[in-house]
Amino acid sequence: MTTPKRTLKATHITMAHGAGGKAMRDLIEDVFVGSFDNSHLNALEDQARIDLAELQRDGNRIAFTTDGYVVDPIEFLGGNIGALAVNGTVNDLAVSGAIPKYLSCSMILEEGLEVAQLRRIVDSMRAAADAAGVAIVTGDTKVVPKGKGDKIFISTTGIGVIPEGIEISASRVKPGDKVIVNGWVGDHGAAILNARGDLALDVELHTDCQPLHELMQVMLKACPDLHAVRDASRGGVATVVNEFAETSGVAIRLYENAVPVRTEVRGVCEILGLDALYFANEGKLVAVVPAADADAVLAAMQAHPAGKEAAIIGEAYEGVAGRVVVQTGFGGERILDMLVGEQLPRIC
Amino acid sequence: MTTPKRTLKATHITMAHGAGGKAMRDLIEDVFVGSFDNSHLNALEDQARIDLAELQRDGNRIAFTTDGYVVDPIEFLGGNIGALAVNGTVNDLAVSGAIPKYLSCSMILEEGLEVAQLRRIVDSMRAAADAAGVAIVTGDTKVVPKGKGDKIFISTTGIGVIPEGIEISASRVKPGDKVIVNGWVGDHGAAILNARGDLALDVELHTDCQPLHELMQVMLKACPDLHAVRDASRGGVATVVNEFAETSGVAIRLYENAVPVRTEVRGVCEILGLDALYFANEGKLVAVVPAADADAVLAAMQAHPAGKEAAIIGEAYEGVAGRVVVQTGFGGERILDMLVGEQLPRIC
Amino acid sequence: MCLGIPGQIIAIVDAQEQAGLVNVSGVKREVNLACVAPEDGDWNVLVGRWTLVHVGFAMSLIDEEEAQRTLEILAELGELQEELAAMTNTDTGQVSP
Amino acid sequence: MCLGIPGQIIAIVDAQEQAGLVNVSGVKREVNLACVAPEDGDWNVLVGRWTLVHVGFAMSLIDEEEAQRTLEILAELGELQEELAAMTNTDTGQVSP
Amino acid sequence: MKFVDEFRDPEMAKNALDRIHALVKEIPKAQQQPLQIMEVCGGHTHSIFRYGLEELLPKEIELVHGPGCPVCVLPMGRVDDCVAIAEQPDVIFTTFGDAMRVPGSKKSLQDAKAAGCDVRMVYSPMDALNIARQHPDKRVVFFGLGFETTMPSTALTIKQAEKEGIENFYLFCNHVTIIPTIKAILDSPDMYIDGFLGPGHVSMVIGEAPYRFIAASYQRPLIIAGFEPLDVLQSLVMLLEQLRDGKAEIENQYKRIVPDGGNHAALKAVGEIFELREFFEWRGLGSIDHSGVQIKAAYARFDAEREFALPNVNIADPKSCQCGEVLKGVIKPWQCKVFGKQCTPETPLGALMVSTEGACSAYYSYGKINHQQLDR
Amino acid sequence: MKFVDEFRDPEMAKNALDRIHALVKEIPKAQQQPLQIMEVCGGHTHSIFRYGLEELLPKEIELVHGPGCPVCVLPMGRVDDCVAIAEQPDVIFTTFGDAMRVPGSKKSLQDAKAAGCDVRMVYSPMDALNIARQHPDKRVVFFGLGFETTMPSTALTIKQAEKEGIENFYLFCNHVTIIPTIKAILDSPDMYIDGFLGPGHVSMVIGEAPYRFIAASYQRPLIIAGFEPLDVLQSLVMLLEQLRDGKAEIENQYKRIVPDGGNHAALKAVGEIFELREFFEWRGLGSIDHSGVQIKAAYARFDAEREFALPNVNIADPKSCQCGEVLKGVIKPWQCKVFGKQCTPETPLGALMVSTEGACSAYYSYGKINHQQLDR
Ligand code: SF4
Ligand code: SF4
Ligand SMILES: [Mg+2]
Ligand SMILES: [Mg+2]
Ligand SMILES: [Mg+2]
Ligand SMILES: [Mg+2]
Ligand SMILES: [Mg+2]
Ligand SMILES: [Mg+2]
Ligand SMILES: [Mg+2]
Ligand SMILES: [Mg+2]
Ligand SMILES: [Mg+2]
Ligand SMILES: [Mg+2]
Repeated sequence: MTTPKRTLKATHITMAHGAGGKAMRDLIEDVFVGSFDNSHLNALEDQARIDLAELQRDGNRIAFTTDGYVVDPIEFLGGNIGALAVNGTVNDLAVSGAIPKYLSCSMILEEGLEVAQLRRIVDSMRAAADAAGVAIVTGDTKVVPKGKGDKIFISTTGIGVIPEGIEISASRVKPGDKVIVNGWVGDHGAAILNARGDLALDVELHTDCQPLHELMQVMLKACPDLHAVRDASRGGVATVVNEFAETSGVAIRLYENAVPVRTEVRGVCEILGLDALYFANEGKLVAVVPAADADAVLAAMQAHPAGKEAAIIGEAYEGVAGRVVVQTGFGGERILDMLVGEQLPRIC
Repeated sequence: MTTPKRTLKATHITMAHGAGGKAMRDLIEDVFVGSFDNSHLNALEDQARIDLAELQRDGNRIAFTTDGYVVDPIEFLGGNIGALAVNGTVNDLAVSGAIPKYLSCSMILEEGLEVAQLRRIVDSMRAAADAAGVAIVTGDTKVVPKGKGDKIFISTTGIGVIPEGIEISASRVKPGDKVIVNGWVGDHGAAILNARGDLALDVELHTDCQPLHELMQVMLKACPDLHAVRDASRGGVATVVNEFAETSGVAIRLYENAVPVRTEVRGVCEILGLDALYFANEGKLVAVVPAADADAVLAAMQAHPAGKEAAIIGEAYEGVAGRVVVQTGFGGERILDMLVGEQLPRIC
Repeated sequence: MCLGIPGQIIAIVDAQEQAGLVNVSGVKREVNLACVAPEDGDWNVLVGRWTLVHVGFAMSLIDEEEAQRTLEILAELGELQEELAAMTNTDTGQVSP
Repeated sequence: MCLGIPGQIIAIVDAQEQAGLVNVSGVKREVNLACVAPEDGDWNVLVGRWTLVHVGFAMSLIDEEEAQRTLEILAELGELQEELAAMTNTDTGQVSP
Repeated sequence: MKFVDEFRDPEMAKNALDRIHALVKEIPKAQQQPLQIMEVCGGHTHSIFRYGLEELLPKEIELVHGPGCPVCVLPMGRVDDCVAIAEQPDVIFTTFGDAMRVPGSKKSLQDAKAAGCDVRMVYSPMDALNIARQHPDKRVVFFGLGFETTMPSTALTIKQAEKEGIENFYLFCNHVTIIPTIKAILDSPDMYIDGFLGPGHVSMVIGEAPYRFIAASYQRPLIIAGFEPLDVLQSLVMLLEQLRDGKAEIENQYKRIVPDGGNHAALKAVGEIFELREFFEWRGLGSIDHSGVQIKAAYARFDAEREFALPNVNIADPKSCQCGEVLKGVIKPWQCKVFGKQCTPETPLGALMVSTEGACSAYYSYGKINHQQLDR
Repeated sequence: MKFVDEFRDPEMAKNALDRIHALVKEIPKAQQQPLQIMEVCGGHTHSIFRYGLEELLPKEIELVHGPGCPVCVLPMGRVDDCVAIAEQPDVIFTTFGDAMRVPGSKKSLQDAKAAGCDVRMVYSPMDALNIARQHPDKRVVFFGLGFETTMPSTALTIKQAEKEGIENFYLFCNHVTIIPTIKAILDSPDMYIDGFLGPGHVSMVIGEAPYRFIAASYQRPLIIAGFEPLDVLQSLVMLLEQLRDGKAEIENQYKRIVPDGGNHAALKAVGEIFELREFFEWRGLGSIDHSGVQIKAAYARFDAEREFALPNVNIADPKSCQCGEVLKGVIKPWQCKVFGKQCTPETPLGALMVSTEGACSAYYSYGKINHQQLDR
């Protein structure tokens, strides 16, 4: 480029920052390109261009996934919406066995957003991208009028490469398979409830937001034939397990006492009458593995920082197709259905 | 899948439709999967999986692009936000010379959105995708509380394949090159201003929303060495031409009288004191071609329905790098800068 | 100051409220007609008339004859100038820019 | 009905407003102490006490001795049951499910 | 968690269960037909299903799920009133999360929120009052709901509003009282209950005395019971022992929380703010005399029923809905004609399918799996 | 477009330009130093740059861009008042788009909007009144801005509000009058203007008479000029002919729009609602006597200045800013110390850099390219 790099002087986002003109260029070049900084993005073309030959070195299929991030508040203990947006999409790639490669990022900013806060979020995205070994190579920014958005929404889309021979699918769960989770369940959901402040709770709870691509590779090494893996984000572990049971046409039993839940998360659940199995996680996956490999996979996971507290929490069995039950400490069972409506705090 | 396809009975979107549970499954399976309907999406995995070998048949590079769509109102004469979201991303792929292949779609819905309206929008997306020969293979849906969004925001991300040998770039404009636009300028911007209703104007103006991938292939046939092409969406023709001049370090002159502007669009501009060169378009591209090929490209464009009113509207020249001027009918010149702030209707 | 644009009055929307509809290049907008109110109260005489529109008000009825006269003067200016230029060129060889 | 959960009073936030802070499993929340107000007005005696919290109100101070007693009864129940079971088994060979 | 985990101990539970299995054998009547034991309180219903207790109990015990879920017994017309209030443009309507999804005749509060009403979930009525403080330009209405357990908190919140002179806070009072309801059940000709598990948290407020008529006049035993699984099991043991011994007494299993005399401060606050209504409409049960409370005249300015013109129409429940019979224990949830068909947690016809304390919802979600012959 | 396209004809423009080039040769004074011709009205400034006319004019003509842009002359303190009104929680502040970006001492209206104030752009004051009708619970304030052209529309809107009995509509009146301003320029010791292009649309309201003192007392010619390029060029021809002939008359080039007597109905409405202020503060020009109007006592209830407690502080322009000198024509925009450096359309220090009618913005965006030695 022939002109010097632009700088953004504004302290708050205005409609002009989405209008296509100079203010928008300042925003894009200073904040986004300035932080993400890679040759694809720096070219400021309407599209990144990626060599197919390069992708083919890692596998024979692309994994392609997208997620929108609308969390409120946008900053909280242990992370912010930017870190979520990168790790979330990295994880949706990773759980297919793919090696995450490239991300795109579509930002919808609300007029009035503080630029300093935006910079913090963008810097977190960069840091998360670096940690996951991905580059944010193309993007878009829109500004909506005050009151027509909620500070910032981010949609990230990811491309990864799936190595040949890996076939992870929600449809491959077999009776006898073991269900493994890589650690504490529900931290993120409880941390957000707390951070939101409506319920005036006060607890030192961090989001569990973390990338899972390395952990996945470790698991694949222990068992190349992982049957099903999904990150337990919105809807929590209960939802993923239900999806598995339904898609594979099996029944799944969770052992309530085996599910790792932090004391503080239990506290939040008891106070509000909620169930941590439905809480969102941002760094947790649920894997279904052949029973014979379960211990090896578990050991491999526990040896990795992202899986230290991993636990076998259940098993698939031949039963009513799609049914998930929880075995309580007393040997009783209850159905763990998919969430109906939202989880609402209750008093009775 | 072992269970029957779900149906969405709700008439309006509630928070439950974004909560990860049954209501969300109903929404996704009935509305999105029901309409987009392709094997990648139907698998309901967290990521689509695309064979690299298949992509390689069409070229040696992937084009990868994303855009967010936040238009208000979401339905207007000639289209809706769904058609924009597909065509916009198809066009961002197409202008690189790529053959558009796959789209992802991240929806952010506002609580209270009418389901019937959502279905219309989704059906438009499907129709636009079919017309452009792309499949929407992965997606995500979030719901934000009433008043924290604006009915619907859509972020689409596209993957296309660029045939070997094509090198279209904003940096390749050379003095002497001709600037071509494929038709009426400013229709979309004026149509939206009108549809919004704040200004109480009433004019029969349709968006120009259309896919440009075929037109691009026609143009490439007439001139495989197109220098620069960009769709003139937000910020309009003025912005694209400024980007070209700046990135290539040349000056560009537009001939004011040569720019095709509909009478009604002129009317809107005159009433509100606005400039159609800054109005958004959703089916217009600006191409910079070697002078020797300009007539051939123009003729090829005019022979295609998406380029019937194409016109040569300017030329690049050796001048102050990055400067764009408009030659008025009297031979006078004025600078056509990038937009500062938003275009605001003015009375003086 | 004061952006104003000619438009044609195409309908009286509400005589009571002095509201009319103008058409500017195919764009319709309701305007207030109070400043161009006909003396005899017969609003219909305005339909078809051209007016200068400013901030949603019809501010002046356009005098079509005067418009024509102005254009004629401009045309004459051209003729006059051509004659003068011919003379000047003969005199000094100077060309106007 | 009426979700209630034991928490420990860890501070008096504002005696005037009868506001205290309870800790439930590491989660702190301000609660109203009016229903467990000490008779002599010395709020500090509440600090350290366990209370049943319902909709942000401390509704009852937990009687730790009674809690202990209940657990003892439950334990005895176990012993008693084992004895009985032993007898029953001997008698009829029936096993409890 | 102290005072929680001890009462969820599986080993002890096994002992208690063994004891229960042994005890029923000693009750001759139970050998003819199952004992009908009503847990009055929805909290017990929830615990029973949450911990899978029902399927561990002997077949000689049939649990009857009582009317003690304030959300479940809310008549449709009252939800319509809530919606009508919430639809006022200057109103912030605050409610416990439980009530959000209860169907009115046209809309639930959740639907009203989606349609643009400012409906907010709160954890405490004090949080609602705080919203009133923060929005002096709005009328903030709190949807007061619940039995005696919740009444004191609402009463104390009104007293606080009075003390601070807050003028934009209103209570839409739907508090109900438990005693007349138990009496109505005991007087009902179409059912027979052998004994009761009494509501632990209501009792912590009202104490033991109000239940005495059950033993004295109706010769039925009642055990004031806590909500942890061991509490429930121990209470059953106590109840079975009475039945075995032919006794009918009021006993307190939940002594750690429930003082014999109840909570004086709480009752005082309730008495200051509320007075009995002549009658109150219950979903499925019809009108029950003196079963609800209203705000006293001295606090009328906080009364949403006076502030707002309410439709207050008596809306009949949908014909197909058998909530009343379930609430009275006449039929089991799964015997309702629409259970699991038209009526599911996703599309509840009755409130019993909404609250996780509702018997229908509990059966649908947690139910003894073998009971459910439903294809879902 | 009828009445537009004819007056943009390039061929005719070429003729008019040739005539202008010929005429200046006939004016001896112009051979010594350029003629100083002021277009009073920002609309002319805009046309001149929009159509690239300036660079087509002979060097013997120097255009001086006058103070006739109501946005440009708005003092900072007035913008602060706007923001103070907009910041009231129950206010919807309505304005023409032009005023959105004018800097106040802390915030522009656009900044206030971004910070959450309900600031809305309207095309017409009648649209603002309509918003008041739709939001009876809000106070809707219209930011009245402009010279005599715009005054009648505001006056008629107030009359309409009165007629309908609308009680939540207010005018923040910042209308200014052109004649005292021209007089102030003529009286200014540091400048000399040879002739004026008069404001066409102001004249359509006030007519020809008010300008007569310019010819009579100051011996300067003034041509009431239209805004299309041919209007401007023809007006210049008329002006140059007067200067060549040593005349000083008021002429009307814009007869199709401007009746000699102005618009009676418009003036009547203005007279009914407004009265002259003793003085009004102009950005860069200081206070000018009788140069603004205010709402008459009979309509005081529509007056935002009475309804709202306004800071109304006299804020000095930034020291580095030379807007006043540019407005008076003492310096050219590009001679301002901060032009194109600290002061750009993206970061305007003065209002002249905001409005596309502002001379600085016009030069920056459309300026004779050769004038600009700026590195941007
Ligand atoms: S299934 Fe539905 S309608 Fe039937 S009793 Fe239960 S809640 Fe009422
Ligand atoms: S450059 Fe800026 S500060 Fe200087 S006169 Fe122009 S507007 Fe005023
Ligand atoms: Mg996804
Ligand atoms: Mg995800
Ligand atoms: Mg996922
Ligand atoms: Mg973009
Ligand atoms: Mg917001
Ligand atoms: Mg893009
Ligand atoms: Mg685009
Ligand atoms: Mg583009
Ligand atoms: Mg998703
Ligand atoms: Mg909205």
